[in-house]
Amino acid sequence: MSGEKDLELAKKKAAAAAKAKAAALAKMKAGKKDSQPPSERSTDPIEIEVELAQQKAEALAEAKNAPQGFEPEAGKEETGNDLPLPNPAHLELELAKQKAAAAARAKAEPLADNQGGRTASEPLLEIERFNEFSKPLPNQSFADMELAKQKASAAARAKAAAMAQEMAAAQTVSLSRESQQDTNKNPASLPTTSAHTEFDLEARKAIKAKAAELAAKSSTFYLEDDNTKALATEKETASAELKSKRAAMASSAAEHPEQKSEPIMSKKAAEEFSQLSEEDEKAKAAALAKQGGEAPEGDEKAKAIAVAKAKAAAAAKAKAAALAKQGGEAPEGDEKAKAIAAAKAKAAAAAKAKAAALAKQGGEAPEGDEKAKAIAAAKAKAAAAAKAKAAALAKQGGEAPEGDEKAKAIAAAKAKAAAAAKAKAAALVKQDGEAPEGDEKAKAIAAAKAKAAAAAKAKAAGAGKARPAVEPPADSKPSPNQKFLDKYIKVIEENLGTDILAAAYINPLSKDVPTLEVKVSAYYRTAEFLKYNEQLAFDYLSELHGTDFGSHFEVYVHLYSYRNSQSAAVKVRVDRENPVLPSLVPLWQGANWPESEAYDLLGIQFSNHPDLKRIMLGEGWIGHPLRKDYEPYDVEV
Amino acid sequence: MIGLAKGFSYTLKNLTRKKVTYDYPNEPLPLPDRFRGIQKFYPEKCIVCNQCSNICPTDCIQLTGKKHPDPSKKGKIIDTYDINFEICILCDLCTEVCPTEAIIMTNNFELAEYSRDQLFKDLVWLDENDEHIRRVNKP
Amino acid sequence: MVQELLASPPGLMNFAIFFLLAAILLMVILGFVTYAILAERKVMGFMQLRHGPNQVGGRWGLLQTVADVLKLLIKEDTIPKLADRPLFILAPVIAFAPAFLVLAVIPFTDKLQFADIGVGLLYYIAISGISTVGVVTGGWASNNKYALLGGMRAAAQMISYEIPLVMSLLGVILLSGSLNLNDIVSAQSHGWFIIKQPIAFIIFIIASIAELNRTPFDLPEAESELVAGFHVEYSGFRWAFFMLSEYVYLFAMAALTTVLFLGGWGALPFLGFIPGAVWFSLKFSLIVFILIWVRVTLPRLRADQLMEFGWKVLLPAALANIFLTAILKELF
Amino acid sequence: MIRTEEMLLNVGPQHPSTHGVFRLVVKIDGEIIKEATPVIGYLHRGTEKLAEDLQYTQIIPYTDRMDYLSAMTNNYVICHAVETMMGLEIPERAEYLRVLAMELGRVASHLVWWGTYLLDIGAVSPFLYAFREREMIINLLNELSGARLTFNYMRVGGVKWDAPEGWIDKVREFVPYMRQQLEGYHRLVTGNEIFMKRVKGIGTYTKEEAINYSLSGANLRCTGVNWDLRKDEPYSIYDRFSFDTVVRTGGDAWARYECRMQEIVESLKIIEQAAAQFPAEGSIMAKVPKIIKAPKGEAYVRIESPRGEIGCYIASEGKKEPYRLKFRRPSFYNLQILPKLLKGENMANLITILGAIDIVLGEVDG
Repeated sequence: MSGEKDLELAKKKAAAAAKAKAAALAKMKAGKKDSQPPSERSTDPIEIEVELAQQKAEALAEAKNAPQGFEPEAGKEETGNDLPLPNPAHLELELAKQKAAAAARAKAEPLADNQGGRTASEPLLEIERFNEFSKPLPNQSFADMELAKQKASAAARAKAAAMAQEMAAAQTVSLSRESQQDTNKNPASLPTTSAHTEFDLEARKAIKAKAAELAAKSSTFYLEDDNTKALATEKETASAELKSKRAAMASSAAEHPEQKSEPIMSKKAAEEFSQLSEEDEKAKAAALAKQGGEAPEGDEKAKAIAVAKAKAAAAAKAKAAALAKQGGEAPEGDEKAKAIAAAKAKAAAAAKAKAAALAKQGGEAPEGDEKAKAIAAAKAKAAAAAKAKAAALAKQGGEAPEGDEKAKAIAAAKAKAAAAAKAKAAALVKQDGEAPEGDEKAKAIAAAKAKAAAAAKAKAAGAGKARPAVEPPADSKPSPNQKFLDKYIKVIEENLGTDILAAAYINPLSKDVPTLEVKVSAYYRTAEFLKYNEQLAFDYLSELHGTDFGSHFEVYVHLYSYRNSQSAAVKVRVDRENPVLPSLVPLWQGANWPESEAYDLLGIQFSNHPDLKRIMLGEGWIGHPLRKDYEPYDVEV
Repeated sequence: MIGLAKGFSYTLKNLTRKKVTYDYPNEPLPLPDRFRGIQKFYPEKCIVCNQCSNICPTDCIQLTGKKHPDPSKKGKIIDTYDINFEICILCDLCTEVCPTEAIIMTNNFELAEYSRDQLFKDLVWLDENDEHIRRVNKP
Repeated sequence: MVQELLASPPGLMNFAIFFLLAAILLMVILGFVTYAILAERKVMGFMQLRHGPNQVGGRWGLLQTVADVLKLLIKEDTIPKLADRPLFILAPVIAFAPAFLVLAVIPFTDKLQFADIGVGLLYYIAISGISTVGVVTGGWASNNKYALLGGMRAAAQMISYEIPLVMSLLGVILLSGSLNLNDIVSAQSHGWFIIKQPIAFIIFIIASIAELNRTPFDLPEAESELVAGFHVEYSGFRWAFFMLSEYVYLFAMAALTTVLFLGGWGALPFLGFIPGAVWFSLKFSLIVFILIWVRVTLPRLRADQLMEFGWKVLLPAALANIFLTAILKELF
Repeated sequence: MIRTEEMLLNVGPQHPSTHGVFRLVVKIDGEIIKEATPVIGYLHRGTEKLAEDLQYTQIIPYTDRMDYLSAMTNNYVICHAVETMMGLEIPERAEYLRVLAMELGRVASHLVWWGTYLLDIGAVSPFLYAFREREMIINLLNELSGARLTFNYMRVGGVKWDAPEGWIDKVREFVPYMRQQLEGYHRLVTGNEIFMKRVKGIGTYTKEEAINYSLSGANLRCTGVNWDLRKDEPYSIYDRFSFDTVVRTGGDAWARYECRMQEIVESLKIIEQAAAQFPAEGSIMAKVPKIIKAPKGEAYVRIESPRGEIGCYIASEGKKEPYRLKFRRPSFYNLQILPKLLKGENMANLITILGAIDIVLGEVDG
């Protein structure tokens, strides 16, 4: 086909895309406007919603009027969407208006009682966000629209189950880039650009959700005795799961192409679905292994737990993929879309059932361990919250079509949430030895588990970043600074006692700087000692900053002594829930602003700091951005 | 007072020295070949590998490809390619990673527009922006 | 011709002529001011290795200042809500009027002089003091902390430099024996006072730069410290008034320096054939160039250093100069 | 006794001589400053948060925008950090190109400081002379890297572009020309009595205070501390060049002025030697994988930037994005001593002291 045709086509698409983008932006703005506290919006939220919907509907109707074939009418300035769309225009208009009204009602009702202010764990707000993203794509026929909606929520739930297991944040970044490409590869269609931006939004949400998930998961691994930690993590996991579910719903909704007649599309969607979940699984295993590495030094049980979790997640995912594939081959027929939808729902439900079964076996194994029960309880509560949300969603999506299809979906959602929770609890409690007896699928799960376990062990063996091995890796020649390090250790041990240093080693990566890892309790005394002792005389504070290592914060202080021109790094690990550290300002004035910055960006409290305030961000800023589970205040378009 | 006197003599001497300013709007600025200006895009060279949109630090490149129209050839051709010059920082990473040099930089930097929407440059505009093309594109 | 007019009976006609003459002088002065600003920007530019305005009105940017003045006319001159409105509106007038009043007395050439009054110099010194009141009112009325600081600095500086200004002139008055500017010019026919009174000349030049708020002493409107000093809240034509008053004052000060120290329209000994007006404008331009040159080169003094310099260096020097002149006058 | 009232004055964030969006809330009684509290964060762009999702090559354009007056040193500090972690060997020619680019950037940065410092003190024309020389340096760097300010020139393992032919000769010619111009600067400003009165004895602090407040660069060396990272912790190939650390003992704005003017002379020495020893050929990039992955672990490196000691801390998990990236920004640390210096000063000195510390807000806010 000649170049011009393509270009001309491209130009038309670009114009259409721009118009759709404008419509999507308007919808987005309406969406954003609704989430603002009601006081700011003068008119009633429903009116805005409906009026916007009308605008969108008219834009679409106008686009629909373009004739079916590729040759748009001469002279018709507004080049409509040249893709063959079988449905009459006015029906579309009707549907769009109706749907918008429904969505508005759904949005208005939760908004009414949620008086603005962004609280991450507020379930109603979540629903409102969910509605906004789950609105099926505008240009489908009536039946297809319902189906798409129902299909979207079901598939999302299945995917959510897979994603509910923790996901390494980094993996998801590459995942979102690749999934962005997948969308790029989809054949261009009218709503793609708007879906595309929506997908971008969802991809970013997915990353954040998964990051939150990561933080929550790793904190639950930190087997502390006190229950307060469990409760706190339970709250976190609940919000994390909600977020991840919301992200999953949106991404799968965007990922499902609008109603396309050719069967290849449905198979492709299925493949994408499984490919996506495979990636989730890979990401999850890697994260798990990293988690394993991060657990307190050398704790055998922690490694086991990491492994068990990988097993459970792998199982659920594998199941979903297999079933999705079967669903895909369902014989083509005129109601292909319905078949695909059914297949998807079935696959999701089956996957959930499987996970539930697996979890049930795990759960039954009674374990007397007090801690395990506490964690299980926490997990159950989180699952319950997730279940309630899922049920609400299902109810939302399901008003129009009656029949058992809907009921099954809701049941499936409930089961899924429960399964996820139980699976996690089981993994926490049980050693990985007990492979579930019975059918061939179980053996597959065991194999996957073994592979994950191996990876986890390998990862743990390597010098974990957060938990450095006690002795420096035995490289060929002892590093030149070894004698300085020994001197520091000797002098500190003599004067301050032996249980001060958690670890002391030469950091080969950073020009062999002697690094001392100090316990929180002895942090100030050691710093004071380093400064005023004549042998050490570290009078210059070069750098001080905090980092969020998932399970804990860490403050890194780089000191330098002008007298014996030697530098040393001091690191201290502070607990994540209430990070409080004595301030070093009385010793070095230079620590004043860096500590304020650490407080501002990470939320580390420095006691007796002259004036600890937010130095970088405005006073009214909510949250601490450099924390890994930070939810950006304004959703980036 | 001697210091002041020296200062006065310096400024007086400069009164007659040759001026160093460019007469910019009338004559174009002398720019080296490597100068990073606005990109030029060759739609026919692009293989829709998405390298540029992945490497872009500010995610300002949006591109969509489609299947090659005639079944004989495989691979994809570019469909829409827009760069959002509101946030493009002209860092030249996209031209660095492009395998087929489908996107290269020109030397013109004048990009003032009257409205922000015009800063979304699409495939056609980027194709027509072909003066002062950089001769050497890869190090 | 002005004398008969003054003697003739008062009448509408009389008034119209005076009004017309004054209007013509104002136009001439405004003409000078626009090209003084352009000259300053061009000379500063050339000293800083750049061209200065060369876009508006041909290669030399001749219409640049005219364009600026028109822009300022069209610009909206805002009055801050909490400003002291009457004072805010009055301040530029008080600052501009004395600068213009002072010109009536200066003898441009032997024939061209508006008012030949016996106490010309005293009149000049007295009227020029009023503009300080305008500056301070402007600083106070705009209800802005920077403007207030600028106004206070202006008050301190202008008043404390008025005294060395006047003291340095006593030497000249001693030598010429009269306050009338024409007499002073004629007294210089055989030896300019710059030669007889070098110290007085230097003190006068320094004090006049301080009076004009120009660079080494431009504290009241120090851009880097007080953003724009007393005229920070002014915009549009009111701001233009302050600028005009500064340059008209520059015109007046340069003219006075020419009259007092460089022999007014007196020619150099052997070049009598060149008319007085040319001589006057040449000397006048030389003084203006020196003032611009000083602005290009020197940094700014600090407020306390300024005071110290004014009271502890200039004033004693001026007094010593008077004393010295008195002794010399006695001996010769 | 007349009753005076103290006034709260906002110097900035939009102010002609705060070198960027820096705000100082000053409590003044007449012109005497009772107390000054700096407010920063107006230009905070969250580079460290962004870096969590960016690969190493994508972070380099962001470092250009931190200390935008000498972007080359910023590029170098992050590349040096990753190279130290990976233990990379950088080819000779790349090292020479890096040193030349950094030192030219240092001279350009000091020229901007000199011009704006004099502008703050009231002299109008030094700014123009300084920018005439800086324009020549910027053109040299433009030919080398393709941009005037945001170079994005260095990559982990080497540099992106090789020097165009004839470039090294232009650099060789530039050095004597610059030395000659420097004499003109000293004639115009350094001897000027008004300038010396404005600058001598202002904003003085002792060696112990400087060390205690973690000052670095000329602000530290002006109190007599002989500490220059290029000499005392040599990185890259700085140990091959003979130049000396500029140290003064006054500790006031004048000493800082002298330090920086002398540093320009030292940098010119380095440029001259580097241009002389410039290897005729050789590769400009070490063998580096396509996607750079810093090994698992953490590293903190620090180098000498025109404003002081710039450091870069990377904690990596072996992925292509850093887990945590933190820049030790010298202007951020140097500003901490300002409130202490300003007590009892007057408005004019406030501007002089602030100018002498030489801050760039892109770097303060990070």
